[in-house]
Amino acid sequence: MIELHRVSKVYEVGPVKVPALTDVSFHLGKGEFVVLTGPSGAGKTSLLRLLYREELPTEGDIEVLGQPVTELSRAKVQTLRRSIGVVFQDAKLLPGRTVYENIAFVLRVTGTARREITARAFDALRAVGLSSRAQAYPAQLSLGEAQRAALARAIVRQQPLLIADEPTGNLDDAMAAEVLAIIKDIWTSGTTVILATHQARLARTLRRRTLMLEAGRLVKDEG
Amino acid sequence: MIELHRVSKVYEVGPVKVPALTDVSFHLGKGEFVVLTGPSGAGKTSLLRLLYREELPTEGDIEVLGQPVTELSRAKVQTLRRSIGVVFQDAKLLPGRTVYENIAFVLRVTGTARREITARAFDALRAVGLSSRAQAYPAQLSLGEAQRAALARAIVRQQPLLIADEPTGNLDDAMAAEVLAIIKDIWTSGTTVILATHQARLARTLRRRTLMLEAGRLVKDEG
Amino acid sequence: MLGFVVGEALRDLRRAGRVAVSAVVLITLSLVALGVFWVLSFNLGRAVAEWRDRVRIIVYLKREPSPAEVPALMQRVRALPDVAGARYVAKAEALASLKRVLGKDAGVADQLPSNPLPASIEVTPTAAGATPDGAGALIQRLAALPEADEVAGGAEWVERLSHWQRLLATIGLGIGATLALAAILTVTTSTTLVLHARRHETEIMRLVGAPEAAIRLPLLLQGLVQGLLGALLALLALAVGHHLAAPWLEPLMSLTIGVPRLEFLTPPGMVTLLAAGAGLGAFGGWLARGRRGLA
Amino acid sequence: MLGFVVGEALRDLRRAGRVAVSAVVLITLSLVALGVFWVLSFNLGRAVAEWRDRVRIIVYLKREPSPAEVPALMQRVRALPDVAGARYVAKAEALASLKRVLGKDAGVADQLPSNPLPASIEVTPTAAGATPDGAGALIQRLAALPEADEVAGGAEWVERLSHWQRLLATIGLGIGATLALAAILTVTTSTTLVLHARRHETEIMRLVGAPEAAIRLPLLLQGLVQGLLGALLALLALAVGHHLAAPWLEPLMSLTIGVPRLEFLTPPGMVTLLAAGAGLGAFGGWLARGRRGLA
Ligand SMILES: Nc1ncnc2c1ncn2[C@@H]1O[C@H](COP(=O)(O)OP(=O)(O)OP(=O)(O)O)[C@@H](O)[C@H]1O
Ligand SMILES: Nc1ncnc2c1ncn2[C@@H]1O[C@H](COP(=O)(O)OP(=O)(O)OP(=O)(O)O)[C@@H](O)[C@H]1O
Ligand SMILES: [Mg+2]
Ligand SMILES: [Mg+2]
Repeated sequence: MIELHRVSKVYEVGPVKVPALTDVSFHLGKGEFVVLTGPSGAGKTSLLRLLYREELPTEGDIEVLGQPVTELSRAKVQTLRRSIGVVFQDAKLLPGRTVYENIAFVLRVTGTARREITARAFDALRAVGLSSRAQAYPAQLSLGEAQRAALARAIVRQQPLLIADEPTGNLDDAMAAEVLAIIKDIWTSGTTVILATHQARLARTLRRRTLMLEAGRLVKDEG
Repeated sequence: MIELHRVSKVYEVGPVKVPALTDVSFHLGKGEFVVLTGPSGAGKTSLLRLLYREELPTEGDIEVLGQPVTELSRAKVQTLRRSIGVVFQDAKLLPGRTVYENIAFVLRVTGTARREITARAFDALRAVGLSSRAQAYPAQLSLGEAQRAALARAIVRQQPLLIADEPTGNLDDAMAAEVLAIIKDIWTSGTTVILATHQARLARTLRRRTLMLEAGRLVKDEG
Repeated sequence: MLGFVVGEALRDLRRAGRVAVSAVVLITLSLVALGVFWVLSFNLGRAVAEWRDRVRIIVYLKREPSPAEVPALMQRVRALPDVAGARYVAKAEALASLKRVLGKDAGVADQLPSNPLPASIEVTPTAAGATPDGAGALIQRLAALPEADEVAGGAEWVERLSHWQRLLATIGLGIGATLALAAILTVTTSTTLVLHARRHETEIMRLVGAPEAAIRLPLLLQGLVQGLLGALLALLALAVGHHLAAPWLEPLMSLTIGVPRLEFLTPPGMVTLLAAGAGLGAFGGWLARGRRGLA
Repeated sequence: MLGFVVGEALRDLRRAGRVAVSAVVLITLSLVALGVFWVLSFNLGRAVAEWRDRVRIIVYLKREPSPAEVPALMQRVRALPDVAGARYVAKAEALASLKRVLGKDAGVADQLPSNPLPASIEVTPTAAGATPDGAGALIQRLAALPEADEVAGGAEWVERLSHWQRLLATIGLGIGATLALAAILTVTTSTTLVLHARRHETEIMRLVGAPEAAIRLPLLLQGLVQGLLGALLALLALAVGHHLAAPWLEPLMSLTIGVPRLEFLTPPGMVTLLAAGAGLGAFGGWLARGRRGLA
């Protein structure tokens, strides 16, 4: 499903080199649920970005859903991304579209029938408790609401892989529990899940396989 | 210091009215440290926005630092804002400027001497543990780093009032503790602090006066 | 997919608001400027063509031929290359036209004891014969006629005409090129800027797996619609301007360049203008595909 | 504060990259187009002035005055309003110039038994006397002279000249206005778009308490610098263009409109162009203050 082999990522900020990931290798099977944890700046987001090829690794090989992501053509990258649901840490909602349109958009680009789109979009919105805010624009949402809208968009296509970057970062405990329940449901239905969080406590309560990053190195892989 | 009298805020999203705050009143004395808490979407950010007049209340009166914020002229609003340090929930760093320039900017607009600017900006960066990333642009930061940069910018002018909206939302526990320690230091030196968080646990551990919002109403004011 | 693309393009147009309006207005202005220039040079071209039609080369004859000799002579002249037509002018006719030219001083002619003017042939050259080179060759051929005494007129006038044409063509080319460049740059700059404003958006679209066509085609269609709209408005403005300016300009034109009507663009010209607008807009929209934004 | 504003403006310029370059190029192109038009109309104006200098009104006299009478007559004519100069043309001189005009047909004149041409006075009107109205009045005054038989020439020529001027002025005004409008719209659109792209930024600046001046003055200064730069480039392009085109155009010009040199902008004209650029840019920058963005 996911295979990283000696992956490193070094960002260049002017003349300064910022090593975000160093020599990371792991394998993730189909249907697994893995938690990626580590302190702020450890490289969690950087690692996830490599999986859907927002960034290319400086070194190493990556395979996602059977595809060598570093070698894909631009069109193939877009196809790969359509089989991955991503909850971005900063939500990344399209600013000029309402919450509903944001979710409908990802269905429209895959050619889903119009009638089906409405039904599925509202199902997803109801799941995250946002159906009353469907017509609001992203700027009109609280941060927690934006994050839930991003989750709704990530799950509406029911892809084989779900990547969630701090999906509960801006949520209170009760709502965080609800969101985690949704993600677990999706996992139960067969989706492979990789969830990043800086909350060590959360990682523990999930009681799943945990990858721990520290300053870009994989220091723990257990559970 | 801060006085709210029967304040309500209703957003209009097209034809839909979204009541974010309903009939909120409270008083905050000079040198207090108050925690604003409540679930996602309760109205915490909306309340803070009223204090530095990013938004006007639909009803009610607000006084901040002895000024009636709803009646200020545009120029007076800018002056008021210069005496308030704000950590925005979404950081709001200037995207075209490095971390250092972001912090220097708020000193330059108040006419601080060039030499002093460098010294104070780096002091603030060191305090939040970001001096090594001074030359990075906001897009090159992890979300936790961006939040710490925003904190550095909010404290560098040493204003009489500090407003912090979820300053630890994107930080792991160890770093969150550090950040809280910084804020406490600033409070000890005489700054009035108002800190919003959705983490009930965090609110409890601070053991300070706590205002709790629920669906826009002030349901608890204790401690 | 078509429904999706059209839907997205329409929604973008609606949302773009002032930017879209500005882009349309800029395209309109550019095309109006180009159109004004086009109409003017089209009408000047007509004037030049008319002037060229009026070019005559005069062959003065050594002696007045007898009426019986004239047809054969004229036939030989008309058979020469580059001769479009020829008219025989007898001595008496020459004197009559001299009187007309003298006008006020016509009395002079009446006092002449005999007619001093020679007979001549007025040759109308073809278009090729009215160019400086063609006229030179034609004059040599005419001068070689055994009946010809001297060949005059035409040459300098043709040369002068060709100078005018070159002057107009040079200036026109300069202004036209500058305007076209400005139009293209304007459209590409505004679309680049629009794109920049929404780079964030196209980036997100790519991240959620939208195919390139779903991102680019709506932009292209949007640009095309804007360009077409701009061209339509430009055409309208030109038509209205022509309608208003014609009664004003036509008397001036007939007095100066000798052309009595200010013609509007021909239908193929209008189609070209519309196509230019659509092309410009689509080009801008294609540029706005947003792979690389601004620094 | 000044240091801050200048610093911010420079940093914005550096950062704006392609957008700034585009804005400068657009201003340059607009001003080049305006400048080309300006240079052309300036030179045409010179041609018109020269033609006007050549306008003559001829007063035909009833009888040839005796040489003793001529000075007094000329003095009276010269004393009339709107008369810049006057030249007496005796009967003999008139015949000589008729021969020159007839050229090939000069033999006609030699065969005349007596000189049928009248003596005349060639009047050069002042500038005021060369306008259609002025010429009309002057002709009436000249016709009122007891010695005058008939007054001719001048009137139609002057009328014709004024038609030419009106034609040029009308077309020029139209093209000039379109270009100026396009330039202003281009600059304001691009600054609006730039502003839109950075609305997010100015909003944050306001939220951290930056005074309006700290936000707006750098934008204004930046626009001014861009405009000035654009104008300088335009001036340079015009100068180079003039240098290259002059040897090409001047022979054509002297053959067509009778002006042998293509003059460049005068120093005050250059200053005006620079000021126009700076003004355009500053106007754009001022617009970009960013209170209200785009829809
Ligand atoms: N585009 C970039 N350019 C340069 N450096 C970057 C870039 N993105 C991230 N970094 C740096 O790489 C390191 C890892 O960042 P990353 O975002 O992966 O951290 P993270 O574990 O997700 O942190 P957080 O919990 O705060 O989100 C950080 O030091 C960050 O500053
Ligand atoms: N600009 C806006 N326009 C319309 N509705 C808004 C706007 N801003 C906030 N809201 C709505 O007002 C309510 C309160 O939002 P607010 O951002 O104050 O919540 P919050 O307590 O800060 O939540 P979070 O913990 O998620 O940040 C929410 O329902 C939100 O959708
Ligand atoms: Mg992260
Ligand atoms: Mg909030």
